[in-house]
Amino acid sequence: MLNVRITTDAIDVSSLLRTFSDQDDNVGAVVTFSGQARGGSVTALELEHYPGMTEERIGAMMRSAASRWPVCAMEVVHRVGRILPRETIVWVAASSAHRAAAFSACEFVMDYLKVGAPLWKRERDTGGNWHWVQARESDHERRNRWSAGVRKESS
Amino acid sequence: MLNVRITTDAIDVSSLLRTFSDQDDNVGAVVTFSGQARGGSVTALELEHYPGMTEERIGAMMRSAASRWPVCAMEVVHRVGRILPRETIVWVAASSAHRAAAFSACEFVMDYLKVGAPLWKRERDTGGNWHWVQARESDHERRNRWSAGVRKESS
Amino acid sequence: MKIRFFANLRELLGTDELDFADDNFPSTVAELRAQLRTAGDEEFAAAMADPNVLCAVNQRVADDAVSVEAGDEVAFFPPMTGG
Amino acid sequence: MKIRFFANLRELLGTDELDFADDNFPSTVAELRAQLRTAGDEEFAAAMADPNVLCAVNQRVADDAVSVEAGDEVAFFPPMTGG
Repeated sequence: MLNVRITTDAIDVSSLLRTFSDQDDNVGAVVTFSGQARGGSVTALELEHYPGMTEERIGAMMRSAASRWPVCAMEVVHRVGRILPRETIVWVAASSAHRAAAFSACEFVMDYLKVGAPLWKRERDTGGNWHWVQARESDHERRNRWSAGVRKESS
Repeated sequence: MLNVRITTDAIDVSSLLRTFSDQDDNVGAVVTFSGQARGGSVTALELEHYPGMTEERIGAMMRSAASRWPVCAMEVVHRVGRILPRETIVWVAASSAHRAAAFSACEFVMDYLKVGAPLWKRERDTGGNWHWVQARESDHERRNRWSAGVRKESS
Repeated sequence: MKIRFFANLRELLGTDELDFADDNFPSTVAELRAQLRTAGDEEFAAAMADPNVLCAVNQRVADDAVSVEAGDEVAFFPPMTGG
Repeated sequence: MKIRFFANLRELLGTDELDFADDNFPSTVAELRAQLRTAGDEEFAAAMADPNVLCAVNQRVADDAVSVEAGDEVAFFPPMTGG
């Protein structure tokens, strides 16, 4: 079961994990990722997306993960709109009989989502000015690991 | 902050995630792993451990992870005693500024825990008989990936 | 036919979509890119000239050679920065 | 001095620890392994003879060459299967 949702509401990871973990007897491993807004020099984020295409692209990433590893279920919830420090931006969960598949599928979807889902982020600085976040080369490198056959250990 | 706990009580992953995610402004990524008992031919598990050494060994694994990747916090909760299908056996959480470190630290600790923490598992079959679970070579291979410098992609 | 814009392109253009006469089609992504530079001010033209700007045709990222027909859903946007 | 046993070794021995006279020490992990085979029945002896059985001295896994003194905390157990 693959599920994707884009929402302007706050994401409650605790509640999502409760629901996601309540599955069939074959699940032996659940891996989750939550990305949250950091504070410091950034006082707020604003996320914009391409409705329809975002869900379609993330769905395709999950199907690709499910074809590579034997996952039982996957879920992605991505928030858009105004997001404050400590609030959750994105949630990715993957379950499987064994941990290797769950870890790989979760990280794979997250790495693809960062560079391949039509979402754009801008940050508000302490002076109240907004700046578009630039795509990072390192995110492309992480995505490309998955097609190289060998995953270099991250340092 | 590194935290380890061995418990005979049921593990509520939802509640653990709520507490773990409530951290400082520097956290941008939280990765969690929950291992749960599968059903089918196994009707119950029983986990035995070496009190003191278990906590010490898992603590050492978390310190090792924290020295390899810039994690903000890590937590391991491992249940012992009788465990029924769908119940959680182990919880591992790692937070960091960025996702690469959180994913690696969480998976590293889980891979080491499987083969290097003094815990032993037996399973009850549908006939009511108990069998000690044998260590799996694949778990040792997964652990050894981390010392090889290159992490092979799991298939 | 409408063409959609996201993020800094939307902001610079002051709107999230442009009406583009159907007799501009069939065309290619490359031709649309060139034509659209004059749709806004100089800053918008400069942004559109950035080779990193992506085009999606019918919600799939499409390179410059892809052909575009009237009725297709077309959008331009900068590199994606979700998650 | 007490020696602890876990999992199938504990079960086969019928107890989770054995009192071992202090004048058996100093010794080595290898010597203890050999001596302990006679502490239980034949099934226990066979289990102890398995080279995969691990020994921990003061809560650290120790190979056969490690020396053991009276007062050390010593335990034997099969390969670990947590998680």
